[in-house]
Amino acid sequence: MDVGTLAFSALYQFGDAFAFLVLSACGLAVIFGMMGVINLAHGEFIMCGAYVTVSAAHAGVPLPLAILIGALVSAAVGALVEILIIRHLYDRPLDTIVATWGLSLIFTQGTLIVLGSTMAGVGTPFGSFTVGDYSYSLYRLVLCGMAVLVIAGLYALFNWTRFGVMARATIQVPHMAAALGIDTRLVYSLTFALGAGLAGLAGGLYAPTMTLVPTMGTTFIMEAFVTVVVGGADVFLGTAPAAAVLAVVKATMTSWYGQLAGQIGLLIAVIVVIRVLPRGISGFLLRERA
Amino acid sequence: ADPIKLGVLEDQSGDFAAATIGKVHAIQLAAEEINKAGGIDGRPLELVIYDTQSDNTRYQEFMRRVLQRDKVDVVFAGFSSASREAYRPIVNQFDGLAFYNNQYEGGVCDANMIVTGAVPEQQFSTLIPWMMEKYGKKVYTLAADYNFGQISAEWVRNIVKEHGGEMVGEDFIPLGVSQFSQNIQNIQKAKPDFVVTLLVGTAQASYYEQAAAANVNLPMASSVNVGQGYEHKRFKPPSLKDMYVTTNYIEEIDTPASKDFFAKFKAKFPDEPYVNQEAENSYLAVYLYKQMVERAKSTKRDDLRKEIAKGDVCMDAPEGKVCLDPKSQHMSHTIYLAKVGADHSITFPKVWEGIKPYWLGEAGCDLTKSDPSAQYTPSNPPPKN
Amino acid sequence: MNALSRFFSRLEGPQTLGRGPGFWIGFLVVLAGACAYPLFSDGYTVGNTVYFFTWIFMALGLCLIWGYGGALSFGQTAFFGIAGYSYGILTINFGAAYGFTFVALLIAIGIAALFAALLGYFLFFGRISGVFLGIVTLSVTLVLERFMAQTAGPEWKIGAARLNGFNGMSNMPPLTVPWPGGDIVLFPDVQLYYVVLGLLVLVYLGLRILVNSPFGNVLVAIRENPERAEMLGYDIRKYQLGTFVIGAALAGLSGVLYTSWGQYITPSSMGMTAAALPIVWVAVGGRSDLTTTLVGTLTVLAVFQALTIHGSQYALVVMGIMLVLTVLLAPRGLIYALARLIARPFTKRQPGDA
Amino acid sequence: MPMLQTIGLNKRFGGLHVTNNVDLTLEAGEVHCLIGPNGAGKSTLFRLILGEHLPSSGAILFGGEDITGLKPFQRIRRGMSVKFQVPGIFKALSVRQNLEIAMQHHYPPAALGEEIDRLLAFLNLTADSTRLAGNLSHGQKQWLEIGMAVSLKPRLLLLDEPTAGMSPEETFATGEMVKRLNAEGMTVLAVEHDMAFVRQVAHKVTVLHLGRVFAQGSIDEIVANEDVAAIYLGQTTAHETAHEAAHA
Amino acid sequence: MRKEVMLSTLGLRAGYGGKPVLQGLDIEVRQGEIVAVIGRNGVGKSTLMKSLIGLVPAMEGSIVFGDRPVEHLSAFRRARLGIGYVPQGRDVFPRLTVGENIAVGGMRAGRVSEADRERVLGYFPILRERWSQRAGTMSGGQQQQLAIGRVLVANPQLILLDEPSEGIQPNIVQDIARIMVQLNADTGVTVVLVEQNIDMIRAMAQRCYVMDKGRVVAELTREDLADGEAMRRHLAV
Ligand SMILES: Nc1ncnc2c1ncn2[C@@H]1O[C@H](COP(=O)(O)OP(=O)(O)OP(=O)(O)O)[C@@H](O)[C@H]1O
Ligand SMILES: Nc1ncnc2c1ncn2[C@@H]1O[C@H](COP(=O)(O)OP(=O)(O)OP(=O)(O)O)[C@@H](O)[C@H]1O
Ligand SMILES: CC(C)C[C@H](N)C(=O)O
Ligand SMILES: [Mg+2]
Ligand SMILES: [Mg+2]
Repeated sequence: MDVGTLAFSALYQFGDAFAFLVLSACGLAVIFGMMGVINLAHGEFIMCGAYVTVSAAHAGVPLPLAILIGALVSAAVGALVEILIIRHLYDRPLDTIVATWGLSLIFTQGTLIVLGSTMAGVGTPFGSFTVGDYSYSLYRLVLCGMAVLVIAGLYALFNWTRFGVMARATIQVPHMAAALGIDTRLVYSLTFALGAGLAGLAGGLYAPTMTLVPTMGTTFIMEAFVTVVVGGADVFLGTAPAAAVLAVVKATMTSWYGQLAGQIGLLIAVIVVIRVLPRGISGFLLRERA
Repeated sequence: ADPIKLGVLEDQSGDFAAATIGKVHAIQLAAEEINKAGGIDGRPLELVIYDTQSDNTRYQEFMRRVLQRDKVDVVFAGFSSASREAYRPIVNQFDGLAFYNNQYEGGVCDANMIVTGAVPEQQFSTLIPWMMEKYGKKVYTLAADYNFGQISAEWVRNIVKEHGGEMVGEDFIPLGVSQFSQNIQNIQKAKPDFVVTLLVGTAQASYYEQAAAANVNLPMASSVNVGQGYEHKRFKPPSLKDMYVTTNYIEEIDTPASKDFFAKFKAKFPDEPYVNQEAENSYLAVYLYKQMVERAKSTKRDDLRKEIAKGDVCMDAPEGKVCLDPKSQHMSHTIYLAKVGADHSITFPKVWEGIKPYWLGEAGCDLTKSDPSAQYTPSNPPPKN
Repeated sequence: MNALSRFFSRLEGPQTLGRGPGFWIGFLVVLAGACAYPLFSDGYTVGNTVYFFTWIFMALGLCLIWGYGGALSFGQTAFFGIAGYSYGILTINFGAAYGFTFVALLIAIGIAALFAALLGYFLFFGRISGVFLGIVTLSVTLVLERFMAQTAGPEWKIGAARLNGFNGMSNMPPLTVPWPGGDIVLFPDVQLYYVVLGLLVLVYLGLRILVNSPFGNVLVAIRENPERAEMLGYDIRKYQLGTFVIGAALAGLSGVLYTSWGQYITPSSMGMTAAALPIVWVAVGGRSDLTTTLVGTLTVLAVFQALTIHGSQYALVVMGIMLVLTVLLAPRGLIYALARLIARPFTKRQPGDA
Repeated sequence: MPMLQTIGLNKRFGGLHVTNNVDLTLEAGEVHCLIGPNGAGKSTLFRLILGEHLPSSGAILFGGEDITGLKPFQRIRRGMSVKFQVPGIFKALSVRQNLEIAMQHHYPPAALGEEIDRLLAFLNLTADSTRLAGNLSHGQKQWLEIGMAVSLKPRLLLLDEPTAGMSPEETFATGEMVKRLNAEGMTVLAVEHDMAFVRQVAHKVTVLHLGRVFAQGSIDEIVANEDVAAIYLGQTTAHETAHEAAHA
Repeated sequence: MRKEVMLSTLGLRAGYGGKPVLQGLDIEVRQGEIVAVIGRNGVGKSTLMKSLIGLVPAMEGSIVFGDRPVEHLSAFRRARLGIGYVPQGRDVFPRLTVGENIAVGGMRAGRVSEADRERVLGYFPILRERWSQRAGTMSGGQQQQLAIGRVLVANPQLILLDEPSEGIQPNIVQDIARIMVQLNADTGVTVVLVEQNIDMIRAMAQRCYVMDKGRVVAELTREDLADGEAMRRHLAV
């Protein structure tokens, strides 16, 4: 088999792992990195995005639009959750673990009761292409492209826009941000909605490739947490390099020793990174240049 | 007369719910029919149902509860083998009687248990030779990375060897994993004649969609999918095209008994997404229990086992005739080979009748003589004495 | 008498709710009730209560680490599982004769504690704290779960004990007390109940003494302001590590008791759901206090079980709603809030109390 | 033997050279004030002495022993203690418990209660002893923290802006307290911007500027130094004179 | 001719956790005035400032800004009406750069104009020098200058200054006082100043309230301020 084929296949596997890590993690990372909230209902926002996307697609909406609708509906649900629950917990972030755990129970089981145990899928669009001996799904490249786009978009949003600076200020010293004229409640709601919307986007993007069941969110959770930890508190600096590093680990381990090795490799990577860079990659990049 | 109490512990929520809610419904259907027809020996059947939430600890809690407090006569319990192993010590401790109405990796040799589901020897001794005949001798197995997957894969491996075939690859997938790009590539690289997919749980079912999207286009064989998770109904055609499954029941089976059962089921539960093999296993188990009690004129476990020991506890189930094997207390089955077409319609190229759960008995489990209350595997067989 | 009052005074302090003769009389009444209750109850209820009790040790350990020490461990189940499996491996290999099960219990707890010491050294000497600590400990328990789930093959055995993968390990003997007239096997019934109740009282009082000691003072100081605590001359890493190990040992005790209770241990005891539950119990009860944690854990366990029995499919939804409401309406925990409410008429307002 | 000595101490943050070859000597028994413009590196020097930052180069001797590589708590155990610029107290604990945590290892359990009462009275916080420390006013927090630092009975007391946010009256009282502690044998190193306070307590003053020792001497010498006036003091303050007159 | 009243409170009660610190407090500040508030530690000066900006809710009484009662508005709305607040203890955004901190200060007015930014950087040159340093790593005094600059950049009509001299080197204290007086003369900005530094009060304030136990107990005129003896008496209350 020639080198080009091998190189492409390695690259494809890497890109595939990278996309999954980034898209799984970015919603969680925004909510965790910006607000210090561990959102255990993250998987359920993903599920929400997927369900809405597929329902819309079944109703005849073109898939890209359906995915967008999925993300928006998740964002709206996120905003609602923020207003009703999360807002009251900012001064005790660890309690949000319990609240969001509760939410995740409600969403999962509620979906099961209302919509039944599964939903029919829509099928993966775009078909396949061949390089050398292997054929690949074209849609996977789209996912990869979306991952890059999301990362770039987030970076731009938080560093270059008014909203970004405002959000970061609010999260650091909320009372002072308010005293300087920032509507901190609105900022919180928008930030949480953004995180939920990104989760919904991930759900929508992966919906055509996956089984749709109320518990589907859980398959994203481990990857999401791992990426966030390795990335560290600063979402914009951390998530992309973390996902890249982990994608290499996962793709290599998986191709050599199988999926279990890939999974355990991810978790070991967390522990190693924590040992070497306790504040994650972004902590390392932002370290007090001592 | 006093009712006969039947405890039901099945997962109505959580990860497994998709495949198991139908089991509860099947039991309810059978109980209703029996009660309408005058009960068991004149005694009505009363169900005590708990939702075990796909959580092993709930099985432990509720198995104690049904045996110790509700004092049921018999329990129907469990989907995953882990949940069965979780409650089995408790059934043993209280010397109760439990039915495990589920297809599984085989090997449970325990006098307190009756198994109505199919086991690997029934599904693979039929499926694999047939597939090798039709498609070729190079086989690739993709299996869930836990007891069921590993033991099933072992069966496949052994049967392939026996029939002069070659394993060109084996991949094990941890439960809960939903991304398969690397495995798809491994398979393409190994160029098998067909792929045996032993994927468990809703996450792993995503393989089919992803393999189809990458245009893998290989015939597939399975003992769990379709018959249990009705993937052909959930995924968009043609992602399961050329999938061959050996199962003792699915709703598409076109015999009068099956059609009759399916019609009754749908009449009572019109929203049921699918009537799978475990639903039928559960349904027939109720009737089997009725037969045993009526013959023994008792609900005591020892009396029932005396009937089983006679070796003629058989019945006409929706799938066809089934019998209970006295040595292992497992069930013989009619095994259907279901083929999924490009439009996800089902055809049955082959049917095997009366396939016995032979392995345990041959390996040395004989519950009529001794009760080890253990689970064995081909690589860890019962001790020879 | 003097010795007694000195003993009681060591059980009390600013770190625990419940003070004075009123509280201790109440405590004795409850204890007497707990001792007498099997006489008026059936085997199932007693066995089920023991089952609830087995979890409380893990909750108390987490209360110590998180509520008092301020370090969120999301991975208590790792120690639970390690101890459970250790107990299984030991007793399957060496049997239950001569009281070996209790030796196995101690060794299993020791193994869990040792593992915690190693991990804790890693974490605390690496200065990991806050939410990150939570996520790292969670990762550890998930690694263990994933790993144990795939040990189904015959090659995974230690001595006579098959690890047996996702299906879990069974066939280990329950705790067994050597007795002249034949060993007493502690099946989940009255005998086991008294043994576990005794352990519970011991651990509860022991922890009260611990948190009200100077050690406990430093612990809360670290929770409040680690930098300042260090600047008062305390090596905070050692205090955190010590606390972590104690908490892990308690989780290990739960693991052994659970394994012995059902003669079964499974990788899912270390999974995501299992890992989140201790946090839920502790937070719902009120993590800042041992008593509220104890009562809270019992309450949550009982309510969740009752819901599952009676709520069918709706049980999980109702549980979720209850959790959310508790967090919103009782910020310091449900039991804590109730205790405050009950105690209010009896306490004088302290001058300057906000 | 000097109580504390820094030898060629350097600290860089990236390109910023914050502490530049600082040689500082503190004799046992003196009250030494460190002054200098904002950003001169005073707090950084404090952190170096405490071990919160490690120096880029240089050494620190405490009582003749090299402590450069020790962890902060080890230095504290050798007899240092500190009050930070931003009050560092245990906000969710009562005032009394704050002191208890600080003192429990320095007094026998039997005497602890009494010692705490004494210190509370000394800090004027007796009435507030059961309140949460986080609910105190800014000035009260400062006092509490000084109290915690003092209660360790250190040989060397480090004070970073102890009187920030205090009224002249309270500043004066704090100064008297420092003098009393010093009379009992405590060596004190204080960072202050309040010249009245410096004048009240300092035996010796060091001016830090751009990370270097810029001037050193008695308060009068420093005030008279025109360079110091230019970078730091500005025009001599009217109120300082008034203040002196009042307490003469 | 007396100028319009810019800010007044009537019977203001406010505090923490249901317990009032301010016990019915009345003040009146006219447009263009610089008014100081003095009092011992813990009498409620900072609480007054926080309740004026809206960080501590008023339990009773009124706060009128311009001609609007504002006691029910949340802090950000009051800030948007033109109140600037420099808290005691600075509260800069530690992980934002100096530049971003300034930008946040200007947000209520939209973007920070070039001219405003240059003006503020003229007052505090260190901010220009450290434009992209993260604020949390600045020295105490540098942070204080940032906190003041951050408010000035939005051109508020009323500035609440809580102990601005705390931790600032003496010559910059003098600078700040000069800047504020200058600003007051140029733009007519109104200032409420809480201070302990007598020199600063003298240099800035036209009038002074003395607080004790949550109430105003005395009002000092410019003449009183000049009298060292009277001042000390009040600060020692
Ligand atoms: N972690 C850091 N990264 C970058 N620069 C820093 C860091 N810490 C301090 N600095 C810089 O070092 C210089 C000295 O700061 P330091 O806090 O020691 O000043 P200071 O003399 O205490 O001033 P002040 O009187 O205002 O408190 C300042 O210019 C500050 O911005
Ligand atoms: N967050 C809070 N919660 C409860 N009580 C508080 C809180 N902040 C301040 N207090 C109390 O309110 C009273 C007034 O405090 P405030 O901070 O307004 O005083 P101050 O006059 O500004 O004092 P200082 O000069 O020390 O800054 C004090 O008794 C203080 O203990
Ligand atoms: C095929 C599976 C879903 C069921 C099987 N009994 C198990 O091991 O869990
Ligand atoms: Mg400083
Ligand atoms: Mg104040």
